[in-house]
Amino acid sequence: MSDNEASKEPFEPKIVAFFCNWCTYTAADLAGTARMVYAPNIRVVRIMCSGRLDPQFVLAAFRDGADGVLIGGCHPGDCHYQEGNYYALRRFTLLKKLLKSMGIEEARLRLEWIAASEGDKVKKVMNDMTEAVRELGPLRLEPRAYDLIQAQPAAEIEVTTSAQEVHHE
Amino acid sequence: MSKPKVGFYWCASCGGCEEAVIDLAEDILPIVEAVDIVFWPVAMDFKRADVEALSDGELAVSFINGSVRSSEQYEMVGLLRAKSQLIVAFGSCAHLGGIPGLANMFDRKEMFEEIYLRLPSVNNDKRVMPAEEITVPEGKLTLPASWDTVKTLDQVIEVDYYLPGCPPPVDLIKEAVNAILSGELPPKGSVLAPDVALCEECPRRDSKPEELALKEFKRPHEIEIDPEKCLLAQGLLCLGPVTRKGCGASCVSVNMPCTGCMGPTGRVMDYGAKALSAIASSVDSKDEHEISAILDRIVDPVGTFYRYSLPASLLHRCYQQTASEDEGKEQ
Amino acid sequence: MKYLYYPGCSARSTGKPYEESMLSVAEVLEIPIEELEDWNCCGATTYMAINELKAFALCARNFALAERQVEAEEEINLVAPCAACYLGLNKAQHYLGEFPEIRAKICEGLHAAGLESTGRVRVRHPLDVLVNDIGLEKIASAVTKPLEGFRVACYYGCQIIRPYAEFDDQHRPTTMDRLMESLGAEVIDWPIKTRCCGGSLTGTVQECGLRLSAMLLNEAKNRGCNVIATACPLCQFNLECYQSQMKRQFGYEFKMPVAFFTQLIGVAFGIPKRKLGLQRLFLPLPDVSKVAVCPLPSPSETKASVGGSNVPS
Amino acid sequence: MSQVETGSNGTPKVGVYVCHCGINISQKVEISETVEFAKKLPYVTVVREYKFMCSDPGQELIQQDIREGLVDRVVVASCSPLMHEHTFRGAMAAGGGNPFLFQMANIREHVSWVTVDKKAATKKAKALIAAAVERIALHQPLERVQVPVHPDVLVVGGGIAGIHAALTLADSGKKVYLVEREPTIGGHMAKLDKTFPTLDCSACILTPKMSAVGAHPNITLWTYSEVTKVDGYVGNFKVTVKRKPRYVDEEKCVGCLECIEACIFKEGKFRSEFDEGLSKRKPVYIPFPQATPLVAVIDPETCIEFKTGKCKKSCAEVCAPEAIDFEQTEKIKEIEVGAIVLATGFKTFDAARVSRYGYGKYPNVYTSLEVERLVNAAGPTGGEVLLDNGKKPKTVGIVHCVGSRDENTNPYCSRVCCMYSLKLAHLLQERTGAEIYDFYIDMRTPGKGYEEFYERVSQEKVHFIRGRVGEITDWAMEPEEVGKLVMRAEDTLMGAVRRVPVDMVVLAVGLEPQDDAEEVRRIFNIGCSHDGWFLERHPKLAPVSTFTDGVFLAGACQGPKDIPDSVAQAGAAASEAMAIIDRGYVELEPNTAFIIEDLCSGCKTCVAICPFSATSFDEEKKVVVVNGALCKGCGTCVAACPSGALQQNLFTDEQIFHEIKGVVSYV
Repeated sequence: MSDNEASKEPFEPKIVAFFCNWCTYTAADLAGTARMVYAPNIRVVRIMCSGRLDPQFVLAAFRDGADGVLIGGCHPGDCHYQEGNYYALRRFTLLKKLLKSMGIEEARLRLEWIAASEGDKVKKVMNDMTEAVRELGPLRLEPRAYDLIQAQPAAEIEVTTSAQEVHHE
Repeated sequence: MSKPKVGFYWCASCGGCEEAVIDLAEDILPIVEAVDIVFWPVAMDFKRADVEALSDGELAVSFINGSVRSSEQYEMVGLLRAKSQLIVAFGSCAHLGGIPGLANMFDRKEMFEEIYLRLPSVNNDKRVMPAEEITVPEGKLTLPASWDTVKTLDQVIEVDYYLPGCPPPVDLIKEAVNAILSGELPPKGSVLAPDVALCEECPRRDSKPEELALKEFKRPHEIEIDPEKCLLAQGLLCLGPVTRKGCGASCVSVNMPCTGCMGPTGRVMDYGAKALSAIASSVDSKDEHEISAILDRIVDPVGTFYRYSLPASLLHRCYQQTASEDEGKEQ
Repeated sequence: MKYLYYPGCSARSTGKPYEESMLSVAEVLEIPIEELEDWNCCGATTYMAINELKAFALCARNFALAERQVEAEEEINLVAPCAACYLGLNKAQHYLGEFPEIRAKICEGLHAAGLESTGRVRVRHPLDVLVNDIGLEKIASAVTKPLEGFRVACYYGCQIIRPYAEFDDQHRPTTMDRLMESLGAEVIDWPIKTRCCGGSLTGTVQECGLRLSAMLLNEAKNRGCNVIATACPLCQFNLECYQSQMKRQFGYEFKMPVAFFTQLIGVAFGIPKRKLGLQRLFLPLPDVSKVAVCPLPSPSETKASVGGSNVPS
Repeated sequence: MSQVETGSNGTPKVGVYVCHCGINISQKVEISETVEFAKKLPYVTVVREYKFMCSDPGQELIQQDIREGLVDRVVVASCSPLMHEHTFRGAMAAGGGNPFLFQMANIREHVSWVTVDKKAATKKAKALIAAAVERIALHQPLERVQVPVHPDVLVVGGGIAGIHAALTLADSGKKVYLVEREPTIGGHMAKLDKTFPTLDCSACILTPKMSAVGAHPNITLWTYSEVTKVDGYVGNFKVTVKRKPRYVDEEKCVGCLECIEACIFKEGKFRSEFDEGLSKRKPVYIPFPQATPLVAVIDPETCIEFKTGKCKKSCAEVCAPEAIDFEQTEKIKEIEVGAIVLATGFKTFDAARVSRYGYGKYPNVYTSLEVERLVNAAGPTGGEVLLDNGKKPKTVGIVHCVGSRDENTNPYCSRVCCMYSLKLAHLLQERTGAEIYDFYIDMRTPGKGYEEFYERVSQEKVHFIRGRVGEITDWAMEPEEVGKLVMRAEDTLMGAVRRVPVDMVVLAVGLEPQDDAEEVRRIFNIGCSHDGWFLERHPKLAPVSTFTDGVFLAGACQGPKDIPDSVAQAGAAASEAMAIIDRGYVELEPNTAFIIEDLCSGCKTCVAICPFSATSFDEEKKVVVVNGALCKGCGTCVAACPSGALQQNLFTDEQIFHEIKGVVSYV
């Protein structure tokens, strides 16, 4: 359903952002107050600290249809809760390695330190990330070709490959 | 009054779960006494037609082990679902996808080529590949079709209960069977094991420090393991804190770190992500590059954190996005 | 680490002794340096003033050549002794880094010529390389004839530290001062060491250019200097070659030798004169063996002159 | 897990209220389309739109729906929760609902103000509303916890701001700890000669306040001491103070100065910190005669006894009360306070960083603070302004904005330099009769009586030149410049470059954050602005509060300030602190972590993570317990908990999973 729509309209990435309450969310508010226009593709989920970010949230966002995930926290040393952002960095680092092995492009997950006063950085990061994900295209988590067989009754499965024909390469 | 009828079946699995039933030893006798096993291909000569001949819901319970990855398995579990009142996903593979689930790092084509053409021990000059149908002078022969993606049992049929473990611990099996026989069952969808992580029953628990401050991850063969001390504290990647208890900490008791076969506890949605979060939280560094270097010691994050649960993970499988990009270019 | 040498046009003409002395000094200090192959004009000040983009393209071609020549290293040190080349190349590299639109345009041009500039090149001045990479300690240990009796005014000129203060204070640089001291020379306090020498005005509005040069020479002389060290071929030319003209115009007789700082290093190292191009200087270096060393005049005793009003126009 | 846990009220009833915010939202977001969308979301029973939801009638809409039983959970789609979450929670409570069954969708700051395309804005607004509705069904009623407050207050820094805050608090009956790093209180103000614009003597107005601090029964004064650690939270801070050894017993010393007289150094030999290095002190010294406390201090860095152990210790011999104690050691004090006032002040800009002004090179180039000491009758020269040749200056140049309003150093205006430059111009002219040249960029004199003072000084022998000084040099171009310092500047009113030869230069150095501001910030867990000044909670409406409840700012640690402003802010900080103490309790946000004990395996992963020690391992129960009063609600432990046994109120895993689902899967 939504796929059909998507194929008609140009691809607009959906990106979920997890912003910490004290720095990055405030910076996003500041960007708003200052009427800085940026790409409408990023939707913010507020958490109190980037340290609250459970890697499960990132995967859930991808599963639910996000094409990218952005994490925003206070600059190192500036965490409102002292060290939460370092925990975010550690988890992010390992999650990034995991996602790479899972075949998900690096640009789809991004961590940025944005201080409460950096409204301009919010704008820049929002625009940059939207462009980067747009370039990659949609994240396709749909079933593979041979998984579709599952949906059909066994009798209707059309099988044409024969042993002789599989001499590729 | 006739005894309740029971079925056993295996899908993509190693057979260890079947062994676990045998491991009940003499305790199997009262069970056999109490039930009527009407389908158990690994032990007795039953055919699919025997199951088809049963009426719907005639089986009190079917224990199915193994993950689902072929058309035959799909049809069989569908059939058993129709004939059974209860379905128990038996063991890690049926529960979470298990070791065979790691095949989700690839798709079917890659896997066939690896197995039938590239493996060093394979001698296949004619490059014969498995096919679903082949014509021979005598007529047509068919094989079940393999899927690209390995599924957990509950991704293809409705499952009533789960018995976790690779294989499920004997005590849990007994408790589960007794519960079924007595009808004292927890809510549908439950995992038939305690909902607490392994540390709780770990003999090394008291030696686990409050701060791990991991600077380096070690592998079991690299160090002389202290048999008393918490394995994480020794730098070994033990997944006990993330994994459901119920196995009696059998691996940890013999100096091997927990690899997570019992799966996550009830409130965890994605085992690997949670494990990753807990482990990364214990890394002792604030420097981006150092953190990366320390975590680089985990050479295979997917194999480490999703050893038994890749198909059950939120992402289910590996996605090679490059392939879809190519398609895009062709258009 | 290898250094690439970008001569620019003046090192092959009026600034020949700069090149000769720099390479000789590099040899003594065993600095691995090789010339950039097929280099082209840096665009100089004039081109930069007329069409910046084209001037950047000229510079960028040099960067691309450097990247082709030194593939192995992450950062390539391109040594540009001429102050104008140094500034021009530096400016180009800054603009290419800062403005993606400029970078894109230039890269497009380079691609057409099968070249690529990724920003690996760092433009360096020999003064920076000698003091900050090689170190004063090593230089001092190579001194065989300390520059005793040399009262040096270190002249930085306008281009090597402004606007890109890459290696020294923009307003009161000390790199050359420290270098000269390490050679055993006496360095005079000369507050106008970054003032304009007249630059190309000397060739266009000569009177104006000459006056600027004369101010520098006068203050140096008043403060007891007996040789000026420069780091720029045009400064050297302006300060040295017009002294007789200044005498005619303003009535001052300076007879002030003006040498490249690399020549003075060479002298302290005991390198033969011809290898330093000393024979090309119009005014010979002071023969310190014959000069009695007397105390320096203090600035308050010096006479002020060549100011605005009392210079005959 | 993803099931909605219904309370006793049964199925949730969600009300969605979409705000137009005048036209702030409605000009970009199609309100009617959004309302239709919201009606179809799960559990939504009421959807309303209104021009200003935050207004009284807007809030009344919510209250009425709650009272009538139409809704029990509320989503307001309007501005940022940082703006009005408090308002709407209040409205919920007033309507009889639980204030935490509330969620905001930020469709103004995050949507209408940052999006051009109406369609895109509407789509994004829908997504944010869906997210809020998805999570609100899982909200649980919560209560704020009240914690009693410790009645004492800590004031850090003993400059005029700290002194005034301490006295205000102490006079109101609060017990105050005043901690100062230097051997005496007084700060920068003690160094000044006169104060602008009234020209009253700085010492005359400051020293009575200093002695009042020393004598006040409610003030515990700890000089030569530093705060090293702060634990706890508003109302209940635990503070560790390091008292450095001064090698003189404070209780015994009577301030008779005999020890200083008797020191084996006959003359002062070491840089006097108080006199900005313009005079020398001995290893044993009292910074200045009015120091509070009037107690000597021995500097181990310069004392012969500490260097060699072979001094004859004549200081100890002459000390009748036997106050000198070479064995004294550092003492650690732990105190409990309910509120903290930070008044750690500023440092002056290092003039040597602007090399072209020749500070450190030319002896007659001074900083303004040095000149304060020179013109001070109690200063090193007894108020005589003399050059290094012993003569009085005939001409003096003053350079404004040294280290201020300059992108190479500090971009901000230091606010006090124009006024103190005018004051110094007046004083120098008065003391020496010299001609003054005052180089300014803009003359900034906004303050009571300030412009009048400017007017007054401009009638004196002071030449104002509008232009930034380019350089100061001893290069003489004209005969009259010989032997002088030449100031070159473009006179922007005249439109020409001028060279002004002078005998003496005063650099009006700006104000900078203290060198250890970053460290102090960390200890007190507050924020810094880009420039390094401590960050107030809100620049207009909460100018003395910080992001850490119970920690307040006074004086120039928050930004450059003159004395009247510092004192005013110190008073404000003191009364904010008093408000907390007098109320007697604090209410904590309920977004704290909690543990589901049955699920906890006791793996302790969370214990070391908490910087506030809120999580601890209960050895008896063998599970982790959370101290809700210590928890600040960051949720870092929750993300680390491998079993999902730790959760955070208002941010449970389920709530966030639902919010994610809502934000991406609808539109």
